[in-house]
Amino acid sequence: MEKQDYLELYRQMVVIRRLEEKSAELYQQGKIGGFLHLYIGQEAVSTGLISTRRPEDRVITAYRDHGVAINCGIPAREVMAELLGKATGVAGGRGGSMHMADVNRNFWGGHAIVGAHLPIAAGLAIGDQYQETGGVTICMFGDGATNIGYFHEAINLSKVWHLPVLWVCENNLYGMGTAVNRASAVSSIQQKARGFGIPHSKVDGMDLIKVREAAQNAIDLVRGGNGPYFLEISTYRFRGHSMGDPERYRKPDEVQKWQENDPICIYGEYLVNTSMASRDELNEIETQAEEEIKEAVEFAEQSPEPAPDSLFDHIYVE
Amino acid sequence: MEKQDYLELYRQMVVIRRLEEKSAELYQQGKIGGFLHLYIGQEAVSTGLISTRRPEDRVITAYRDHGVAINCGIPAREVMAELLGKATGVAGGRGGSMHMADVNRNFWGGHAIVGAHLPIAAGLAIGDQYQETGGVTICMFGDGATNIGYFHEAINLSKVWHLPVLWVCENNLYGMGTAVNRASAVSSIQQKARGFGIPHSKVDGMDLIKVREAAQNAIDLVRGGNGPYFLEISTYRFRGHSMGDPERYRKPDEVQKWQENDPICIYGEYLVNTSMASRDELNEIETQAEEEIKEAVEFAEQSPEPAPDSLFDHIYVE
Amino acid sequence: MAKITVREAISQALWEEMEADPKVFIIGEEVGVWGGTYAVTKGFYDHFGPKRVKDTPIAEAAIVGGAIGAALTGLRPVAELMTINFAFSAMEHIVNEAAKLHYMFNGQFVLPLVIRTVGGGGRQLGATHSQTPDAIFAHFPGLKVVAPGSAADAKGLLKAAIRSDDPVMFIEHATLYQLRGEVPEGDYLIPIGKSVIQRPGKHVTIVTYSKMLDISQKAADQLAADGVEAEIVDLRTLRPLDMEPILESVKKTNRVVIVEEGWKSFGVGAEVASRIYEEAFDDLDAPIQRVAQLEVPLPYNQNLEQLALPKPEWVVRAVHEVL
Amino acid sequence: MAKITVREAISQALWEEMEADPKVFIIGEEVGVWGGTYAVTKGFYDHFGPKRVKDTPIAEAAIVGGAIGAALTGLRPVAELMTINFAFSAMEHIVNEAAKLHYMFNGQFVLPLVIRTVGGGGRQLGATHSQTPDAIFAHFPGLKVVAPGSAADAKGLLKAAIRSDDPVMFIEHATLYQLRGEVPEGDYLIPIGKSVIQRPGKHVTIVTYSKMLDISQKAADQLAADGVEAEIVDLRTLRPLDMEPILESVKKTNRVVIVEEGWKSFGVGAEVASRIYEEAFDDLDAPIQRVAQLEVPLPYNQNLEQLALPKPEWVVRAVHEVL
Ligand SMILES: Cc1ncc(C[n+]2csc(CCOP(=O)(O)OP(=O)(O)O)c2C)c(N)n1
Ligand SMILES: Cc1ncc(C[n+]2csc(CCOP(=O)(O)OP(=O)(O)O)c2C)c(N)n1
Ligand SMILES: [Mg+2]
Ligand SMILES: [Mg+2]
Repeated sequence: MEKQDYLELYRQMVVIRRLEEKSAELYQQGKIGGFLHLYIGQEAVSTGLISTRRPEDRVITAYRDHGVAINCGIPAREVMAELLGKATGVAGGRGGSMHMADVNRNFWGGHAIVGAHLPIAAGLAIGDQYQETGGVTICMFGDGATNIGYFHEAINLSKVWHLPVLWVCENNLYGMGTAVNRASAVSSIQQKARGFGIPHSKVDGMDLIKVREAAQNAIDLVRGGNGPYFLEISTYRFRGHSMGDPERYRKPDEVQKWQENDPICIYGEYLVNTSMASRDELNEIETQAEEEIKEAVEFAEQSPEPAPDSLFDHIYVE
Repeated sequence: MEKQDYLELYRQMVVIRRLEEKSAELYQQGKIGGFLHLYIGQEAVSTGLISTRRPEDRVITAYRDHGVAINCGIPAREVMAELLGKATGVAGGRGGSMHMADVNRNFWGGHAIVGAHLPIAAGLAIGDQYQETGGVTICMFGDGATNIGYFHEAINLSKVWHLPVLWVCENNLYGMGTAVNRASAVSSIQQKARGFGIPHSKVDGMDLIKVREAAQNAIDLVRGGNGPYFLEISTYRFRGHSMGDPERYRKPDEVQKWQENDPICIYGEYLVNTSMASRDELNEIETQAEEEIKEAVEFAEQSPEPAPDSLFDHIYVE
Repeated sequence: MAKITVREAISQALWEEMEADPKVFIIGEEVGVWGGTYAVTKGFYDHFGPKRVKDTPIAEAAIVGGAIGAALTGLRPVAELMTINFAFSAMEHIVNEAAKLHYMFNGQFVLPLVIRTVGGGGRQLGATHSQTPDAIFAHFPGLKVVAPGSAADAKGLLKAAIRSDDPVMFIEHATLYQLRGEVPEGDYLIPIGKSVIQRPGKHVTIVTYSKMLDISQKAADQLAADGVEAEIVDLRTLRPLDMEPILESVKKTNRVVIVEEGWKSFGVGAEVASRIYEEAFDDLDAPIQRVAQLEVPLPYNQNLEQLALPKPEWVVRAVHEVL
Repeated sequence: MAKITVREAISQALWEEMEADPKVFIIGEEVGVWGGTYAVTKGFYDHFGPKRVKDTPIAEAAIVGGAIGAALTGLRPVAELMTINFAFSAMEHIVNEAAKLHYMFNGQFVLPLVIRTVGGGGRQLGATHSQTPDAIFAHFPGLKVVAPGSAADAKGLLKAAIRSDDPVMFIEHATLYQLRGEVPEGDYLIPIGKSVIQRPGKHVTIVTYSKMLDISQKAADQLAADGVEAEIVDLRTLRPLDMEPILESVKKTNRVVIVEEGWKSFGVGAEVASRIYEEAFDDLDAPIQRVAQLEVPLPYNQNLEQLALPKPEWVVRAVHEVL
């Protein structure tokens, strides 16, 4: 990667952060409805991970998907417009926060039923294997999702059929209010891969550089024809599970401790320490990001609602 | 165990074998309908396993359940009557081959949807834990069943909640026509337990003595409050998956090789070699078993059909 | 009588039954430490402890399957599926296990089991999270399906469900939790399988249940202003379906509108209408009108979503259609 | 024209489509080496090889979910669920994913996917394995549900389903596989969503589909001996439901009997009846009769099971009821 690539990743993280902060505000104002799951604190995970993908690699994730959408190259304005349910949104305002996708950018959603997208991810990889595209499917999911049967069926199939999938568990220590050890037989999620004989590793998700390195290794292995790989990335969400989380399940101390470990700061420090960027350059990026989000909100707010008579579009192709 | 206990286990195995052979005949004659899955070849598994249970221990299994029913103490006549769909059958003729159960003998079925009884087994164990009965739930299932999501959810829950369940996988190398390695990420099924951090072992299921020993160790551990245990028992079914299996998936050679390893012969040899029994005693048991099955068939054939107006009984309690 | 919300009524029923019977326990996602996703079980964990308020992994089949097994041992589990959209992930255990074990094993297996869950659209949750597929569960003999529309019914029916020895699917509605109504204190039970007239009238019969009871009441208020007196029958239980109050009402009004929130096709209204025609054909002066959700997966956008959901005006229009 | 069985017709359709389009492949349990549980795909594995005839683990959610994913990449999977009773284990992926992804993602996701499965009772398989729950799948917009009753329809509809860009649930019937009928060779397609008159008549309209078409034909033969000419309309597709031939027939006969194998309550007949009443109330001279399975989980015992299943005599009786 060149210098500007490193800066680009910083930019993505900051854009996500500003986007999420703004979304929270708009949600409070009633401009965003439904469920809203923020990615704040986890930015280094998808930013590092997706920075290693090639255009032919597919990405699919759960409902905590705004950051992933940005990393996949969807303009913030289209994400914001989707959050506001506008016709210009990436899913035309029909999907909302939990269901973003952009097929042209090889981003396959945004799925709101926990774990249900894992078999679909296996299927995307079946498609690549069948058509010999050389693409890898990157499938992201939470720690909580590893307890549902869909996880098991998908991982097993991927191994039996030697599918080109990179399974990525974002272990943020909780599934809603349930701590990993209260829901999962093993607290080290990567251990689950052993039951399938799948190679695995774990990496610190607050450090983008480490995430990138681990992801690159993993994706290279998968692309090399070695079948699926399981990568656990430990991280933490700084906010509640979704808006309106009573947060009775974790102590403010714990949250604060993690917040001191901010992935954007860590990466910023890294850039400065390695002389990849100056403070000024970073500030400049932050200002631009702020500008971008402001613009995105304007765009979204001025965008039209979907036409009432579009209600019946796309139920069927034929 | 005393000598007569050892002989009793021999008797059970022979009764199962004769029952199954007779069932196959009656099926050909059209007297048994539906699906019929024979246990021939696997007798040492459930006979050895269930010989270690106490009355308070629950047993639950899949559709290949006639042998398990016998081992749980259900008279052959009630099993046979169920196969013939008679009112005197253990499920009143409503369950048939795949759905035998006898609550009074702590045998909870007989379940025909692959893997679906595993969460129910976990639930039985929840009941024992909640009510502190000291009972252990013995849950049996096939190798093929370990690929469905229900398996994963149940095993995970059992570990998280420290449930008193003994998970027993009867690995007979095939799920219908699919060899283990074509369906399962790992061919050694016990390896799956590692993904859950559950203690596990594997034992030769053609040798009743070995099964008993392994099962006793396992059940003692579970009863001792150590949470769930995973026991893989390797075995082989000598017949097709069910009646009418084209058997295109395995070679006659392979089947023959296994048949030479007949669990009843092996156990008979053991009894004779250890002077636990004479050939005459074994012959006597075999003659009695034949008699018992003959009687069972007579009983079943002479038993009444369920009354037509019983059709609507037991849809609801109230 | 105290005026409390549907949420409080459900909470009260649960609390009282748990106090009264140590065999009753709760099992589901976020029912404990979190206090229930919809705050129905707030305070339960602290009071009853982790043994009786069991937080589960995200594993719907294990929740329902586990509850079935526990019920077989004589306990009385109240399993919670966070929303009815996740019931698809436990479908096998709901319709092929819970609904069948009692019958298939000749009465040996008894399942005193309640599956509490919550459905409904209108909160911009998108297609996967906004369904009201109650009808599909009501298709299966062996299962009882209850869906209350008022605070009093919620309490009385839930208590009855918990005391029932049959498996009961108890479907709440997310946008009803805040609705208030008078609810008798203490031991108040309503029998499962009884429809009831919630509002007397003589010009038209509106058959409905759950959230649509509220919508129908609003429609009836509008109609009353025009001099049309609508009689509202609340099904309360979808299986077994009690036709008696409906048929009596139809005898009087000769006109029927059925209002449900789910999709019309293969929905609740189809069954109710068919039975009315079968049993009271000659009483009908006009074809029955079904008011239901338009046949689309509900979109996130609020305007679009609202276009698809039944509202009082639709009911009023349907009533005018049959008058 | 060749007289072949329904099994052969389905097999032929699959074979031809696979020959014609390399994007078509089969995925399911025992479809390959075994040759298909019901021998529908016998010979396919040897001819097309393991890449295009994929034996899966026992993992219904992965079968349907995997097929969805593959379809999203532009392939045209034909997923097989060994029986419809196992479709409950893939419920989430059928009704909450396949049915919704196209709509929810604003048309971006296209799912040219067929889910072949087989239902029906009458083979002493017991309560968990004998169901005909077709109606519950037809409840979901976004899914197409097809259930042919003859060999020709089986071929023509399956070919149409495979070429359709929408997700199609294709429901076969286990006791129909041996039924013979004339089937056009080669490229023979029948459009999805078209009901058809299978037997002309003028005294009564029998609306039915799948296995019950055969039962209804037998009833019509008996009725013909008594001078009653029954017109039989075969739905063929449950969603979208084509009412036109039914309404035209009713205009002529003024009497309707609906015959389905599944349970009556919340079943297919309820929807069809409701629509007839709504659209042709004045054409009806008698209340519509629904013939359906008695409301019990089907027992193993043959006598009991047969007591619960619709038979020609029930249809004849119902026809006399409406005459
Ligand atoms: C099948 C299913 N069950 C329950 C839910 C409700 N739910 C939404 S998110 C969530 C927690 C998921 O936790 P995790 O997988 O760790 O992801 P995170 O939210 O931490 O990113 C739950 C229980 C759901 N959407 N789908
Ligand atoms: C959910 C589900 N899918 C498919 C089937 C059909 N089926 C019945 S038995 C069986 C094979 C099971 O294999 P295994 O678990 O190894 O048990 P075995 O028959 O070898 O004893 C299959 C696929 C079923 N009953 N349930
Ligand atoms: Mg998490
Ligand atoms: Mg096996």
